[in-house]
Amino acid sequence: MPWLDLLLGFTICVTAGLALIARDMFRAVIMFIVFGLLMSIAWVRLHAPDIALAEAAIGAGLTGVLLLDTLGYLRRPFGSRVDNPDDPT
Amino acid sequence: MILRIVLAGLLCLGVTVALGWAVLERPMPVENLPERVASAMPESGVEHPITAVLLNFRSYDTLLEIAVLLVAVVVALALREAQPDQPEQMGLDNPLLRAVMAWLLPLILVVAGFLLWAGSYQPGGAFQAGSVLAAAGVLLRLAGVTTNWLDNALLMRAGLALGLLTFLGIGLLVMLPGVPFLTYPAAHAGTLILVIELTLTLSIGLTLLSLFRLTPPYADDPDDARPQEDRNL
Amino acid sequence: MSGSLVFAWSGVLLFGLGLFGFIAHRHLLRRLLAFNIMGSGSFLVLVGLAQEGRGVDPVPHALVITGIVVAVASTALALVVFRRWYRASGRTDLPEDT
Amino acid sequence: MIGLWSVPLLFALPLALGILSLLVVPAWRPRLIFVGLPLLAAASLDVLAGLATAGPQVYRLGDWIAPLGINLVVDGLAVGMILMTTLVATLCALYARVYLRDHPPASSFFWPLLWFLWAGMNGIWLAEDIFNLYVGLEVMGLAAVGMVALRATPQALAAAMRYLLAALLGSLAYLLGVALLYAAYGTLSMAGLHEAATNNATTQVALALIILGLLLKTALFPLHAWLPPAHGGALTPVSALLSALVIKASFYILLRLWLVLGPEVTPELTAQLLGVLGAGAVFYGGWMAWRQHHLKQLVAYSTVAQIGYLFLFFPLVTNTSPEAARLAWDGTLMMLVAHALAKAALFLSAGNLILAVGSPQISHLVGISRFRPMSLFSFGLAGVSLMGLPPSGGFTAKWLLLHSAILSGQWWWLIVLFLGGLLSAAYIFKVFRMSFREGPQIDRSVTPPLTLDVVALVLAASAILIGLFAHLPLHWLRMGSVLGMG
Repeated sequence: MPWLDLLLGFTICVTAGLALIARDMFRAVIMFIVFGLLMSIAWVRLHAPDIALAEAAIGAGLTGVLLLDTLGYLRRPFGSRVDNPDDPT
Repeated sequence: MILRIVLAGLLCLGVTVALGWAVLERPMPVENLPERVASAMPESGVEHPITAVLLNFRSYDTLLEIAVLLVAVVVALALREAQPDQPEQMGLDNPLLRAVMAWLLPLILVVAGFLLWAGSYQPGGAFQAGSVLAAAGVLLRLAGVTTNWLDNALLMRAGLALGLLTFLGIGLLVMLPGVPFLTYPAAHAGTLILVIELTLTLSIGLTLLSLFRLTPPYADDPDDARPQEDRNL
Repeated sequence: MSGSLVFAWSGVLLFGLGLFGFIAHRHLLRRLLAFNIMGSGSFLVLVGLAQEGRGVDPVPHALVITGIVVAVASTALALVVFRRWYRASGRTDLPEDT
Repeated sequence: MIGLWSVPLLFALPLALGILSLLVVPAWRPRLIFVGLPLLAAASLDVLAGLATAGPQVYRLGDWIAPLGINLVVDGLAVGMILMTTLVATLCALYARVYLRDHPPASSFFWPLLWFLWAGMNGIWLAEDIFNLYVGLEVMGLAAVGMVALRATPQALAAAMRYLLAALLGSLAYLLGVALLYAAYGTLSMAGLHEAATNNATTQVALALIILGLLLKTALFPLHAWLPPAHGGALTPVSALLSALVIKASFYILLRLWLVLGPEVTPELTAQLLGVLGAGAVFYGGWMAWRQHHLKQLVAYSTVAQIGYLFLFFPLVTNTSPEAARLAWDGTLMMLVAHALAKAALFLSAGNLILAVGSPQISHLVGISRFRPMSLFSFGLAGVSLMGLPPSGGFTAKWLLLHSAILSGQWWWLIVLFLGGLLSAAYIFKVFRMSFREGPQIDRSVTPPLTLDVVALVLAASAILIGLFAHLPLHWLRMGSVLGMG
C-alpha cells in the first residue's frame, strides 16, 4: 500500500473540507491556499512536476491572492463607497 | 436552508457513488497515446513531452486557452471599478521592501527566464514563467515602485495582445506551403516554438497581472484620473 | 492499489465535496472556492486514472495545465463580476436564490 | 485538403479582430466590422463551396493525426452551423453598431467580446476533440457572461453571476466526463471514441455527466432558471446573440456526442426522459412567457419553451426506424436554424419596440401599431415561425417532427407540438393585442434608426424563407452525418 500517498490524499480531502466549512471567510481562503500547496505535492507524487509548478504558482498562488484581495475589498466599510460622490451607485 | 443542504448532500452522495462505480468498472484503454507522443517527439522541435503537447501536438488548445485569459481581461477592463488604485497611495510604501525588491527583481526575472528556457527539455514553460513574471509585477506594485511603462495603457495592451497575435501569425504563416494551420516545418519547429513561448510568457504575465486591481488606470476614460481612497488588505 | 489510483479516488471525493459546497453555500466567494476544489478533483481524476497501471502520460499533464489556466481565468472573471455586484448591491449572495 | 484553406480563418480571424479591437481606440471598435464581416462571410462561403465540391472532410491541425493532434470536422452539420452563425452574428453586429451609439463608453467592450464569442462558437462547430470542445465552451461561455454583465446594472450583474455559476458547473461536469472517457479509452477524438466505446458503467456515467453539464448550459427545463434574467436583461443585440446562437452550441455538442456514444450506450428510458423534459420545457416556458409583463422577459421565456422542441430528437431517434430517425434529424436541425433566425428577429424587433415606447412594459405598447408598423411586422413574422404556422421554418420543422413521431408510433409527442404551438400563439398575440388596442397611453413615439428595423426584418424574413426553401439547407446538413448517411 502506498501509505504516503494515502496520507497525502486524505489530508488534501480534509483541507478541502475545512476550506468549505470554515466559519470565517479569511480562514477558508487560507485553507484553500494550503489545499493548493498540498495539491502541488500530489502532482509531484504523480510524476507531474509541470503541473506542480503551475498549481503552486497559478492554482494556489494567484487564485489565493485574488481571493484575498477580494476579501480585503469586502472588509472595507461599505459606507465609504456609497458616500463617494462620483460613485454611480 | 435545510432543504438546500439535504438536496446538496443527496446530489453529492449520488454523484460520488456514480463516479466510484465508474472508476471501479472502467475498461483498460486499447489506444496508447503516450507511445504516440514518444514516437512523434523527434519531429516536435522540443525535448520535453509536455511542452511538445502544449505547443505543438495540441497547440490549438493552447491558442484558445490564451483567448480565455484575454476574455477575462476584457471583462475586467469593461467592468473596471471606477476607482483604480494609484501607485502612490497603495501598497506598503516601505523603504526596506523597496531595497529588497531591487535585489529580488533581477532574481525573479532570471527565474522566469530559466523556467521558460528549461521548458524545452525539462519541467517549466510559458505558463509557469508567465506566472512568475506576474508575481514580480505584483511585488513591484506592493512595494510601491512606480513603473511608467506598466502605467501606459496602450503599451500594456500591446503586451497583452502580443502573445496571441504572434501565435496566430506564425500559425497562419506556416500555411503558405499548403499545409494546415499550425504545422511547423520540422527544421524550424524548435525556433518557432521558442518565439511563441517568449511572447506568450510576456503576455501571460501581463494578463495575470491585469486580472488584479493593481493594473494601470484605463486611459480611455478621463474619470479614472482622480485620487483614490487607499486600500488595506 | 497504486499511488495514481489513490489520487484518482481523492479526486472523486474532492469533486463530491466541492459539489456539496457549490450547492449548499450561498456566499459567492465560498461557491467559487467550491468550484476550484471541484476543478482540482476532476484534474486528479484525469491524471490519476490515465496513469493507473500505464506509466506517465504527458497528454493529461498538458490538459491539466490548460485546465488550471482556464480555471484561474474563470475565477478572476467571477471575482470581477462579484466585486461589481457587491458594490452595487452590498450583498455577497444572489437574491431570491433558493 | 482542397478548398479547406479558409477553415482555420473561421476562428483565427475573429480572434485577431478581438485583439485588434482591444488595441484601437473605443470609437474605432465598431468600425472593425467593415473589415471583419466581409472576410468572415467569404471564409464561411468558401468552406461551404469546399463541402459542396469535395464532400465532408477532416482538417488536421498541425498536420498531426487524430489521437495525437486535434482534428476539425468539416461536415454538413458543422458548415450549416457556421453559416447560421455568420448570418445571425453579422446582422446582430450591424444592429449593435447603431444600437450601442447611445450607450456608455464601457459598452464598446461589446466588440472584443463579440469577436471572442464568435471564435469560440466557430471552434465548437468544427471541433472533433472532446477536450478542445471544453476549451471552446469556455471561450464562448466566458465571453457570453461578459456580454451579459456589460450593462453593469445590479440586475445585469446578478444575472451574469447566475449565468457564470451555471456555466462553470456545467463545464466541470463536462470535464469530468471527458476525464472518465480518456481513462477508459485513451483518446479524446470523437472518431476514436466512436470506435472504441463499449457499453459499460464508465461510459454511462461519463455520458450522464456530459449530458447533465450540457443540459445546464442549454438551459433545458428544469435547469433553465439562469436563462430568463440573463437573456431578458442583457443589451438587445446581446440577447439576440445568446438566445439565437450560444445555447445552440451546447445542444450541438450534446447532439454530436450522442451520435458518437449514445445509441449503443443509453437506455431508451434516458431518451424518453430527455423528450419528457423537452415537453416540460415547451409547456412551462410557454406558460411563463404568457405571464410576463416585460417584453424581453417574454421573449426569453419563449426561448426556454423552444429549446424543448430540440430535445424531442432523442426519443425520436432511439430504437426507431431509419426513416423516422432521418425525419427527426431534419426536423430538429430545421427547428434549430429556424429558431436561431426567428428568435434573433424577435429580440431585435422587441428591442425596437422598447426603444420606440421608451419602456420595457408590455402594457405600455398600447397604440404602438399606428407608429411602428414595421417593427411590429418583424415581430409578427418571427412569431409566425415560432408558432409553427405555414409557410415558415418553424412550420417545416414541426411538420418533419410530426411525421417522425407518427412513423415511430410515438403519438404523444404530437400533443406537445400542437399545444406548444397554441401557447406560442397565446404569448405572441398578447403583444399584438396590446399594440393594436387604442388607448390614451401614447400619441407619438420615438423613431429608432432605420437600420435597426431593417436588420430585424431581414432576420424575420429569413426565418420564413428558410421554410420555403428548406430542401437545400437540409441536404447540406445531412452531409457526412451518421444519420444522414443511413
